[in-house]
Amino acid sequence: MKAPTRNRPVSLADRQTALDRLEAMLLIRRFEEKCAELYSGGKIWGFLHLYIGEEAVAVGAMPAIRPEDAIVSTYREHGHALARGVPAGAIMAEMFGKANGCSRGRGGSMHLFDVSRRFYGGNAIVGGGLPLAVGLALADKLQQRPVVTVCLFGDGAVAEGEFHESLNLAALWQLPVLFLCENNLYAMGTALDRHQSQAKLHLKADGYGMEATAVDGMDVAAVEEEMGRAMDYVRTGKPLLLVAQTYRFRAHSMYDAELYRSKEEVEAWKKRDPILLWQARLRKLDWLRDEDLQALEARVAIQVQEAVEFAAAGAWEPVEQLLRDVTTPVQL
Amino acid sequence: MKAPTRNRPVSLADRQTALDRLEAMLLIRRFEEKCAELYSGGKIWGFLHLYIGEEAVAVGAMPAIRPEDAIVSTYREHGHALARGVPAGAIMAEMFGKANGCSRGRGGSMHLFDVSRRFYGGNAIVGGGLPLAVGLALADKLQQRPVVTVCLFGDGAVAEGEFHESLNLAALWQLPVLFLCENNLYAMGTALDRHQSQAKLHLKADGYGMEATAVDGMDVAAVEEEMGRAMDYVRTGKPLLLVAQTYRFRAHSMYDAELYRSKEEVEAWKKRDPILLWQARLRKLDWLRDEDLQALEARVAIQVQEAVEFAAAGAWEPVEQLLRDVTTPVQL
Amino acid sequence: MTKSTYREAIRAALHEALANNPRTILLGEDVGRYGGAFACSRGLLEEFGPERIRDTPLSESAFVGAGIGAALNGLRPIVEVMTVNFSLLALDQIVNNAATLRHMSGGQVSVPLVIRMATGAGRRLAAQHSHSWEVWYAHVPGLRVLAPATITDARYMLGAALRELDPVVIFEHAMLYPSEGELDKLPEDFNIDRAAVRRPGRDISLITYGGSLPKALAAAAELASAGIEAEVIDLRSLRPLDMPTVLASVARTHRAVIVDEGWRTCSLAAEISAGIMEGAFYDLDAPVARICSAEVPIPYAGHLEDAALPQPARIVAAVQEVLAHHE
Amino acid sequence: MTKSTYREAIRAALHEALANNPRTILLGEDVGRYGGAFACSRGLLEEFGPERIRDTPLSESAFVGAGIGAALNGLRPIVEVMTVNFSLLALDQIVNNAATLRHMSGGQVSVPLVIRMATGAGRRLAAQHSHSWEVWYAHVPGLRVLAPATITDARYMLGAALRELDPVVIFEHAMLYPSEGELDKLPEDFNIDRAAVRRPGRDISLITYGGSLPKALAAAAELASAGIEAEVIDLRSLRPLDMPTVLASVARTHRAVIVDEGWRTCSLAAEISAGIMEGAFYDLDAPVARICSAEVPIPYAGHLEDAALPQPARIVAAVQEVLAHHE
Ligand SMILES: Cc1ncc(C[n+]2csc(CCOP(=O)(O)OP(=O)(O)O)c2C)c(N)n1
Ligand SMILES: Cc1ncc(C[n+]2csc(CCOP(=O)(O)OP(=O)(O)O)c2C)c(N)n1
Ligand SMILES: [Mg+2]
Ligand SMILES: [Mg+2]
Repeated sequence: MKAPTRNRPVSLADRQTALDRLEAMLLIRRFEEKCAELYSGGKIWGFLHLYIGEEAVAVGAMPAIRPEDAIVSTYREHGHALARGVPAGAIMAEMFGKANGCSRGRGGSMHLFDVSRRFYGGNAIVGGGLPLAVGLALADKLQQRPVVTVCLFGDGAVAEGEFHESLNLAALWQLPVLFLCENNLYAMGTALDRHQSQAKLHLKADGYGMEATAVDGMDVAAVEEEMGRAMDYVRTGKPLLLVAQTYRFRAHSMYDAELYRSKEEVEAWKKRDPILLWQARLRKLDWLRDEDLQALEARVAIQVQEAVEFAAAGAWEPVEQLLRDVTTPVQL
Repeated sequence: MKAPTRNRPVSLADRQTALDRLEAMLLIRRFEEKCAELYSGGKIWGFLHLYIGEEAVAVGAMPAIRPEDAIVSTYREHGHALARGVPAGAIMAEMFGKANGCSRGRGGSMHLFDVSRRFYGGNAIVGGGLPLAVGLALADKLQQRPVVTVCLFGDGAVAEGEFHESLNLAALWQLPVLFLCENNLYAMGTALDRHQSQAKLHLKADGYGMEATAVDGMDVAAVEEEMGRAMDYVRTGKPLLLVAQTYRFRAHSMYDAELYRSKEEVEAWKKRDPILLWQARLRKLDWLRDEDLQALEARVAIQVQEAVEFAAAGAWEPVEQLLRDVTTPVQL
Repeated sequence: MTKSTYREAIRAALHEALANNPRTILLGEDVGRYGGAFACSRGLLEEFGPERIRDTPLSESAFVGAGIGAALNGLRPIVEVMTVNFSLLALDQIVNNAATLRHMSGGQVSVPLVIRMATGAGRRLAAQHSHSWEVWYAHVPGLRVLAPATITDARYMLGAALRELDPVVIFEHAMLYPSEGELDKLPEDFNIDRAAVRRPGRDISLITYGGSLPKALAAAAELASAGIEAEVIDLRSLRPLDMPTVLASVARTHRAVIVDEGWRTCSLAAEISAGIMEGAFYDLDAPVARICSAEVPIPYAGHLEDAALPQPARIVAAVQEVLAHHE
Repeated sequence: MTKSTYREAIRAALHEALANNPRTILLGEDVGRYGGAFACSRGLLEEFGPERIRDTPLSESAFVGAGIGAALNGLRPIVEVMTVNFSLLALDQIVNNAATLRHMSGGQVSVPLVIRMATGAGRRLAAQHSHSWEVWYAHVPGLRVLAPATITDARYMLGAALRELDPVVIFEHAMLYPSEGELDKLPEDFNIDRAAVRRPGRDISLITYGGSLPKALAAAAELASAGIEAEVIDLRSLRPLDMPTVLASVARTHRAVIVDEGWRTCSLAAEISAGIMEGAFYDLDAPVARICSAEVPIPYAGHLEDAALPQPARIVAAVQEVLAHHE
């Protein structure tokens, strides 16, 4: 990545921007903590993959993604959806399985969609979203739309054939896809170096003649900087692989004895909690005092509370509607 | 590849060895020319993918492959099978669909098997053989057999997800697989640079932390040298990617208008015909005179003729045997 | 009416689709420079250019998935999977994305994608290249599945598929490409929802589709010379199935034989038989029979391959057996 | 007899297999450190070591293919595909290599491979994670397909599968893992070729397998309290199918309902119905009925998912409807 570096990260351009990033990360954190609680309470079912610990990636990535850009995500996508601006209520309602959910209760936690925001969904087949992203970008390119498709996926997806086929296709056809790998060091219980012969994932791009870069995914400012550069590059009509180094603080999904990693390792990473790191940075600049944090937490708590209320108040889809949306109704 | 280079290629160690290579290449060439004739005559059916032009790869590769090593091949495998020592008669009979064919007439041209020679078949799904090769090597490794699996595939296969997944697995598990890519510049009618964003295929190995090397696949001596080094390396228990640059002189299969390449291109490559190159080299050394060549040609012609006779004399599998070999008969 | 081969009919349909809609693109292995493995797209690259006629690498999962993504985003792609055999590599994308995205998103998206593939055996290509996976695709909600068996259907089903809003899979039987026949103008009542009675008859219903239609018609002709009038039904659409047409025929004939090139167990023929069980049980004078492929990976040798596949003689024998049943 | 969960029974079977044969290895995603997505292999890594309990990358095609290659070459691998949903990515390897290599090579090789996968819906996992592809595997010559529905079958089918010389696919319904019951000693007549009568009855045959067995038994219990005696047949083997046992039951009861969690069209239930048509037509007093999943990608919301899947109440209603038919 050869674009010039500004002196000051954009996320620290002014206090308000910096606080916005904090609030965005806090919203994801508190929202998901509430989800975990509601899961235990039986309001949310199925798989629930929490993003806690990885918030700086979504929050740092989003500012460079324009409304007209497209996003393809995974089953660990609450944070992506919230950062993209999908209403928290619609997301929560989706997890409640209600008809006012962002996918009408058909998708659940793993399949949040909001096409009005070009958020093309959580995909629960690991690697399954990458070919879609290639196609979205191809369509934009052929229709001369100057937009980018951002494709999120985990380190585990890098092992799938779809990663390989999609990167080759995007590079061959010079499509504006940003492949954004969230490398949290584990694919479920399998550590990176036990599923990748080449654990430096950005090096994979060479095999496709593609540019690549890596970034500290626990540092929201660093992510935002690198994403800015990366998106500028992709907007010139070329794909790029960006690997964000991050860590998942919670279990893979809700049931997971976490036999595969030590408490110490998790605790060590928690010292690099992206929210705490960012708070510390803002405090140093004297942009964040206790009362500011309290105010932010209060605002976030209200958003989460409203989301739960929205979800609770939502209607159940009538069972008679079971077969709707299998095919598209003919428009007359 | 860091192994030392000997002064003189092994294939030129003595005249007999050099002539052996020539005979081996001639056998493949004449055998396949006969196949094409028999195809037109209605004796061979289905797909017939000729190896003509690529003989130096199989012939140069084979000396380093020991009888106890395993081979996994593609649908363009007559040359591989012949060089491995699968009897020409059994191969021809297979293409005739006879019960004395090397696969009892069940497989045809694309599925030559000879497990007694650890020749694990032609595979007609592009890329489909690579995972098999990984498994063969895994089993050898776990059973402490000091042998290598050689996996042949074309440049087209490099685009398939199976290539990526298999190279990662072989490198991750440190398995003795030699991935031998026959890069003939085309996947059917699609030229290399229109199917690969990174056309230097050996560079792909970096993404797996795997060693790689490339060789002129029209020069039988060069192939033999490089294969020797490569196999020595793989015998230490590590995979390697070897890309042999070659060219197919004939159509992809029997029906092919060859709209995708120019006659001039084909003619230019024919100047590098591996058999003619080798002959020229031997003539320079005064190891080959016209009468030597005639003698070799005569020997080869007899072998081909005997193969055809063996095939023609073979019996048809009785139709009542249609369902045999779907499952394994229980041994009592 | 003019003469056309099946192949030419497909090519004309592709040409029309590309000429009619600038958002239609064709992508797949060797559709461009090579002209298509079955020469169905010859000349299209020259006419419509490489942006719209896109050769792909050997990456079935990625290029089918890319077709899905493009369909989500304003294009009207036609993806050619060279043959059904390779479609297994793209099956996850077809099932879990193309057929499913609409429902999973609560109706926010449609996937207006057409996937064409050559199918079937009979060309001495052995086990890996002789599959008939129609039944698998016909199992999947969210997909529409078509099997043109005639020149006219080869010519017009593609256009109809492109008017659909959801993914359509079209199976072209590889043995049909060289077949020649009369090409009608677009019939006024052309409808991809309906099965067609290809030959009327009163004694028994022969139900089939795709590459087996000529075999069923050949059997019917032979039966006719023995005084047996078989009604031949061409399913045309494999999902949804037009069971009313099938059941109406059985209600007339009281007997049925299904001809299906797929392996017998868990075949499309099984579904038709079960559907007749459910919808015409009391009309039946004899159990419904199935003529399918033998349960063996298709062998290379010609005589064995022929023995493995449905053939007119086996159909004739099956009809005679069914007719021999007493009420 | 001792108590065991289905999960514990699978684990015991794996343990036994590994202990009995040093050439048996287990490979798949998260079978080692994680202990298996369903905890079926917990502790095995510690006991048998990382050479034999191999965690794989997310590379379904490659690690299933590697299992096939290893089976060709002296090992006796058990490959775990975490769930049936991901098996589409490995389907080419399973169909075109595992099931086909023996035939294509003219009988030179066998592929003694066992592939295990969790299957089915019911856990609120939505469309991509709720598939039932048993019917697709049951279509393929060269494969054997098993569906343990009881604790005893969970415990002993694996061992029997490992004595086979050809590839076996075992479907473990994910809803069954926590189920508990009596674990018998290996029954003397244990035979994976045979369907089992799980509850005898004279009025109607309820034919099912896998995760639907408990539902069929619940329906039968309810029917019994209304004086209707349903015979419940557990298919156990989905390929080959034990049609003689099915037909013998229908010959006694004269009526049948098939319960199958797959989508209805082109389902395994269709095959059973067609088989009854062919083998017991004259025994039937009413058409055979099918209770299958609704033709919709399985929705996330609990009430919709429940409505999409076969449930005891729907089975009871179907039985009553079939019984209401006059002869
Ligand atoms: C094709 C496929 N195989 C297996 C799974 C089961 N599975 C779900 S998530 C996961 C791990 C994925 O790891 P990674 O891509 O690193 O994402 P992360 O969960 O760490 O965010 C696995 C194995 C799946 N969903 N899809
Ligand atoms: C998975 C798959 N896709 C497509 C095909 C059809 N096909 C057969 S050979 C071939 C080209 C393969 O090219 P390459 O790997 O370079 O081998 P070559 O024929 O040049 O030896 C194609 C597209 C196939 N057999 N398998
Ligand atoms: Mg991860
Ligand atoms: Mg090639």
